[in-house]
Amino acid sequence: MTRPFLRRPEALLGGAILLALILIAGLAPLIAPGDPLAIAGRPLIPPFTDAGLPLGTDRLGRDLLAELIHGARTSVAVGLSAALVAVFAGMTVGTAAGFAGGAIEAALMRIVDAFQIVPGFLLALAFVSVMGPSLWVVVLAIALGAWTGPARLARARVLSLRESDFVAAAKVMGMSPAEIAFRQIMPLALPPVLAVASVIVAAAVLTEAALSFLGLGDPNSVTWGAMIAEGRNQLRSAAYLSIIPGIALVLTVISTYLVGEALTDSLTGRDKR
Amino acid sequence: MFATISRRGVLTGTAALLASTALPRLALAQGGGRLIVAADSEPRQLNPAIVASNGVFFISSKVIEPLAEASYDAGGLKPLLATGWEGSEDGLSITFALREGVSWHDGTPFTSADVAFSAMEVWKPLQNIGRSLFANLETVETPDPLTAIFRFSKPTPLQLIANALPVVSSVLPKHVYEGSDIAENPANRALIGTGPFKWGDYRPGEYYLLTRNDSYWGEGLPHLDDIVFRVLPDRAAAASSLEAGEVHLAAFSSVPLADLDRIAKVPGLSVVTRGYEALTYQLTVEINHRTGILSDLKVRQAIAHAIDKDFVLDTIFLGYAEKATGPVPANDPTFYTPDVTTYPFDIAAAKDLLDEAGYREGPGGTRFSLRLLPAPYFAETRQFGDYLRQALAAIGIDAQIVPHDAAGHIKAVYTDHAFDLAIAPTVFRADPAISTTILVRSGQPDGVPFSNQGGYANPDLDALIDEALVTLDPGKRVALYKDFQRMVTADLPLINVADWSFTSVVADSVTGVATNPRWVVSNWAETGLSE
Amino acid sequence: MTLLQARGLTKTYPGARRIRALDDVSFEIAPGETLGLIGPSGCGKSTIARVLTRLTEPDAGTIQFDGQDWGGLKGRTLRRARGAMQMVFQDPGAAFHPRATVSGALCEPLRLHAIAPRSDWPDHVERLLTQVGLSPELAPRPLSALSGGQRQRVAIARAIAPRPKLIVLDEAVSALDASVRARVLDLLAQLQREMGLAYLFVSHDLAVTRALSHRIAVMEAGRIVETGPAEALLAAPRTEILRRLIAAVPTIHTEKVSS
Amino acid sequence: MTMLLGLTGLSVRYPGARAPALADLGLALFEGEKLAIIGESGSGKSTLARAIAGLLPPGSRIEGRIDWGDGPIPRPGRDIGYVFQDPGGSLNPLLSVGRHLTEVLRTHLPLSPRAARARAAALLETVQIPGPAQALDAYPHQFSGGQRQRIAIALAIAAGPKLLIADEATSALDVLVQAEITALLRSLCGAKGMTLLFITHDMALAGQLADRIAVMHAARMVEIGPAARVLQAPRESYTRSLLAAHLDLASPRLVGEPP
Amino acid sequence: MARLGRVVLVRLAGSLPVLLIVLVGVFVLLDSAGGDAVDAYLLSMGGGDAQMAAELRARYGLDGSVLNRLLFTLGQYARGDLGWSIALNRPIGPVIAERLPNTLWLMGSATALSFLLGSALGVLAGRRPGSVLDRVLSGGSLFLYSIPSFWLGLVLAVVFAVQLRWLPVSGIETIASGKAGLARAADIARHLVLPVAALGMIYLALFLRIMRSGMAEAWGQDFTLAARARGLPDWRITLNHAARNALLPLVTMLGLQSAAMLGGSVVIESVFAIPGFGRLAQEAVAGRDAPLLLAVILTSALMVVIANLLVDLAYGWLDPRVGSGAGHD
Repeated sequence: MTRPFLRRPEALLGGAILLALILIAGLAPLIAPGDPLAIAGRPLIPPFTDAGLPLGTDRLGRDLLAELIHGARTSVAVGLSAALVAVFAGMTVGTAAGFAGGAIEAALMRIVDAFQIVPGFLLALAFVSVMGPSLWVVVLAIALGAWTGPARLARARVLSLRESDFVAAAKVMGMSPAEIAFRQIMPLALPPVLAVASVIVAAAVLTEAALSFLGLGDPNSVTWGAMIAEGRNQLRSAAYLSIIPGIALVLTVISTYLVGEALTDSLTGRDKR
Repeated sequence: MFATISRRGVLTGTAALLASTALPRLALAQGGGRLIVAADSEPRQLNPAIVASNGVFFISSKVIEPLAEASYDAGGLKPLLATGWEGSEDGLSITFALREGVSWHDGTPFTSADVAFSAMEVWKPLQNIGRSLFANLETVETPDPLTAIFRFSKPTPLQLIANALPVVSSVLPKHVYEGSDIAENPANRALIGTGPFKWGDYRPGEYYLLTRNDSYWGEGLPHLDDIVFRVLPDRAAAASSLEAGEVHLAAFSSVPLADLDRIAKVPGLSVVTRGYEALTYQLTVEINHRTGILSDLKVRQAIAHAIDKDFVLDTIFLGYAEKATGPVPANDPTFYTPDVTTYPFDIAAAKDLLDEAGYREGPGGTRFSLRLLPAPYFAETRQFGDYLRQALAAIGIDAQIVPHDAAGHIKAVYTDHAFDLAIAPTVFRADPAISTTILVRSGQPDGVPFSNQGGYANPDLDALIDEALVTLDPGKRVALYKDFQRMVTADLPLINVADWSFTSVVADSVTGVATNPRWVVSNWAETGLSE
Repeated sequence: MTLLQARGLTKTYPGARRIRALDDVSFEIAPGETLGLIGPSGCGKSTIARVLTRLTEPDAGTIQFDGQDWGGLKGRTLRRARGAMQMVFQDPGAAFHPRATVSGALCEPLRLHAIAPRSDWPDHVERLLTQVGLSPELAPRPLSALSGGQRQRVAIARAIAPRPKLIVLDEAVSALDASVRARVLDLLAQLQREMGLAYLFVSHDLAVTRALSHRIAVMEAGRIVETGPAEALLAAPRTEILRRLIAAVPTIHTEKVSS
Repeated sequence: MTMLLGLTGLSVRYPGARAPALADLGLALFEGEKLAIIGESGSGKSTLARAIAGLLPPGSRIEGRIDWGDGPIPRPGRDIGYVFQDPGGSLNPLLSVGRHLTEVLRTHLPLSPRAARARAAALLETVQIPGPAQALDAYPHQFSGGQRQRIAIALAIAAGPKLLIADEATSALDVLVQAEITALLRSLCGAKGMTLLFITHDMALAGQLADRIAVMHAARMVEIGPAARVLQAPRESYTRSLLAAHLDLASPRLVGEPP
Repeated sequence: MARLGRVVLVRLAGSLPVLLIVLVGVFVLLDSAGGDAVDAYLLSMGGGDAQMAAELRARYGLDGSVLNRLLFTLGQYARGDLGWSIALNRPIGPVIAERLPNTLWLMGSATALSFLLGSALGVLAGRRPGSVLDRVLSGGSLFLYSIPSFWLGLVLAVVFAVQLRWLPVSGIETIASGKAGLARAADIARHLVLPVAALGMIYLALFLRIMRSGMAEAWGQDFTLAARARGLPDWRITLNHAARNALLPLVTMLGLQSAAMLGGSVVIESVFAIPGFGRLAQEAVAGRDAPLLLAVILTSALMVVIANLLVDLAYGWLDPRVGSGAGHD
């Protein structure tokens, strides 16, 4: 599995960026100690003009580099948490529906349908407005629109695996349904869902940015989306304010997609073999 | 150096204003034309007699006129539908002489009956500000079609009523509203007034169209053919539209401050700061006195000392604001006094005060935590929230911003009192009795936005407020309100940080700009387009 | 004496066409006997295999097996009893968990039916592999690394591990190459002799079925249309379908060449 | 007899594969003959067929020579017809049978749409599809497996190729259908004088259909000769082992009397 | 045609329970909100007193229990009445009717653009997987796919509307222009160029990638090999066989993405000041206007249901294996 994955140059590139990003996110308090929202200098210092503040400062004189580094932390955290919540919820509901069948399955799938036909962003917008834009609410709001994919995927996978010979063999052997479900099927239903998870991570990062753009981000933490949203008012006088976090955002999303794609290929490839 | 740049921004703005106000006198012949204005919101209710707010006035003031408008001239008032007003000695009645030859947009003549109807059926029972201001109004007598006599049950200062006229006295046509459910009358959505412009069209989410009233009472007025208010909720979009020449005017700071320097340099556009003097907003820190810690004056003083007002002015307002000394803004010609307790930026003093109050630094340098709720509906209040969080951190107070959207914020602060500090844009409306004393007077029922919901109760201050309310002599009244400012700054029921003037960005082709202290919410009869 | 007795098995699959897969099917299998079940595709023979192994529930009918009401067993009781009836599937690639190793696959029945204490499992695995003609060295290998024939031998080893009385072989040799198939058939016959196993041999290949079966049942459209001892049945087919099946078997017109 | 095709030292290696799929293969194919290539899975028989038809995946390394007799290098579709194992998979599920046929016909023959349609219906009749005119407007999924394979054969012979390659064309079919398709192939070749290259793993089937039989094992051709000779007097031990593994109704049974 | 109508009706009826789940969910969500429509209204008035707030709550029926309000709303819907918007002070039906076309134009054009261009470029990229063209197109689409749409919208507006002044900055048409007929259509089209580009780019990239991978999959299938064996020309195999089959997952994706697209238009409408559904939803949320938000979300959901229905019909038309079942037997 590792070889075809590492052999793809674009996967390597994406992996490198993503690794660097996770490293930066993890080490943020060491690289840029202190509160990133603290005022560090004069407002609106352009980038590359002050050695102490390499990327300059924003509207309130906050260190853009520190914000960027801590923003990586939030973006990664929001992306991963939202994906985690969505995958976990989706797996649970999808697997339950797939196993239970009958009325339970029908009821669960109607709920999935309900979430699927409501535009996720609209739902997130309403949810965050109503619950107040804390980071966890944002994570939940994004997951709310993203869990149906994993749910459907998990259910479809469970349904097809349920009919496969090795499950029949396990039954004939006298294995209990619970063991079949969790030891035999779950591990195999996971990879395609995990492959989708990378797309959810990328989408979550973008959704968070869009929510912040509409003023629905958590004001207590730095996020790239909020930085872009703040910077957009100075788009023409201090474009760097939104371009720099924008580049960080695009790089993150691209690398996530690249890694996800490679992961999907190798995960599904292995299943075929 | 930075400060100088932004000050220069103000200066260029004023220069441009002088140039533009000079124009109408030179160019005698007005070319008519369509003025396109950016509007950042669509008020749910457009009737200014019911909802006396700037968002409503911005559009409706061109159609429905008040008895008088604010003025830069001495006396501060310019007659509109009323040509004169006089109070009785005992303060129990005020007599208005009304303008002759005015008719409603549907052709019906305007009479004192309309004024009486508006006062008794609309301002007193329905209007957000009138409900308290006219609480003592008993009857309005109409001895002839051009005279209206307001009779009060308690002495009422003429100064207060006069100051309030531009805000509270929008007159509605009696024949349209009489006998109907006034709050739901269709004319609230298709206004009928006496103003220079008639209601044209409204496409929700797109625009309001007002067209010229050819039979306006002002001779040769208005200059414009029509006005389009284009709905542009996104501030960046408003700036782009100005630059692209799609819009002539963006008022109420709808162009982001940070973009003003650049916009000011765009040929054909000017930044104007005048025209808002009678509707000054104040950046105010509201304090929940129910919170044990904040009921301690020393803590409040420490917070006041922790705020670097210069930084706030320079960085958040980019120079487009003044330091606030107290609850009355410095640009008010009548009531303002600088002779109040001030709290210079002094972190050491702030820390000492907190130590004295018994709140010592704990591990990590934190003394205690507070919930901070910045009002979400202005960029400046949000940014000040970000700043205040940092400023408080510097003296060991850990302030956590609790985010809400507008409705959530109103409920959290004014109904649930679920805050420790809140940041509000309060409005000073030419007289402290209109919307300022309510911010500190005790006994406000829960759920009233922009009133004292911090649980502050000071019998001395209450007594002073009550006395001023029935003091008829203007000199004495002013003196009482100066005491009011001193008491408020000494005891800090709330902290006034900045007097915040709005900016307009105007195309140079627009004439008759900022001709009075409430220009953006006045009738624009004298506004025109050159070329 | 019968090991298994099926009576009146009926099964209709739901759906638009409502195909009657089984239509009042009854048959018996004696201990140590192979019953061959033959018929064209879609005749319902695989449904019988799945109904017997309780993978599919019939709409009607009873199954007596090993002296109990096999069709009425449920839950834990059924799972305990399952050791007595095992199954081998057609596709040796699909019948194992994709990540299983040989020893892992063989330990499952040992664990599930408490055949031996955990410490003895390696010995059992070794013996099972030897029994089906595989080298014990294969034990740690993943099944995906084995050839189709080897995998099918592991499947047989897994089936005999809980010491069953009946093994249902559902097209168990159809996917194998001819030479491999011959050896697996030999193995099956040998195991039957050694262990006294009964087989239900489901196949579409008459030649193969004939080679392994004592008796043969012919199916068509959900019914058993003809049953009898293998040689006698083929010598005197009574139904058209059996005649056509016999005619369709290609024959090399030559004497057998021994190797 | 004229030689249609000569292969000399043909080796094929798939991209990324370590072992060659075809090693040093020599073969002569004569016009009008029916040659069966037999071998077990992985022996290289399908690679040989695809190499001849020019259907190897891009990136395959090919060595050796493929010599065609006189005339231009034959084009797939026009000069070589190819029938695949899976009758479902080789048809585009989204196109009607008529579209499939007219597409091939008009690619290779100068026909008007109307003439192509008429020819298509005639082809369906040739392969014994009932109601050929209506069948033109039907889609692949509406036919049974056997009928689909007939349609695939019709497509392969549409342009009147000299060589028809049937690559395990009957393996995926039901036993009863298998015989019908074999018969169809035999009669088509007879009627149109086509050369047939018949790839199979079934010795008996090869013997019934082919004039000559080539036996492949592990990427090499181990034996080639007239069908009767290869089946009756195989020279190679591998061929003998294949024959030994073959089962038919005359093979010795593996079980005795019922217990 | 009558059969088609029945299919549509059955599908819509089938989605009723799902719509009911949506309705109840939104109701419960809004009920747990801090602040109600009256709070939002008082804010817009710049204050008011407690009695006024109570009067307003009574007037708009906000003082009842959740269940009562839910039942009342259901009753309204059953009568085909969408209710009264508190925030806009107007009946909701006409509001929806005003805003819906703008969003439909935006979404429809963006969908059409991204679908047509995306699938065409996807065929080009998927024709020779691994080729230079494929790498350029795949890489470019990945880049587009990763750009936040609002950011793209802002940049497009600055470049093409403000700097070059080729196109209008915002809005759906020239305000109060009095244009009609073709002139108005052209005006609307000009206004839609930038928002459609900003919204469509992402989906163009998405569709390109799906088409490309669908092509790659098709090349691995027997029927493309069989088509080669039949000697069909390259372009024919590409278009008629590979692309035709690769289109199926794309069409499926079109249905799945319709909800996401509607969500995406919220942000784009905000950037380009287009009075559409997204803006209406924002206004409804800000004004705590439960009836309006409910109507917006239900209408959106209904639109998604209809979009999926259309997609399914298209799928049935493209893939003879689905649906009809009629034909040769």
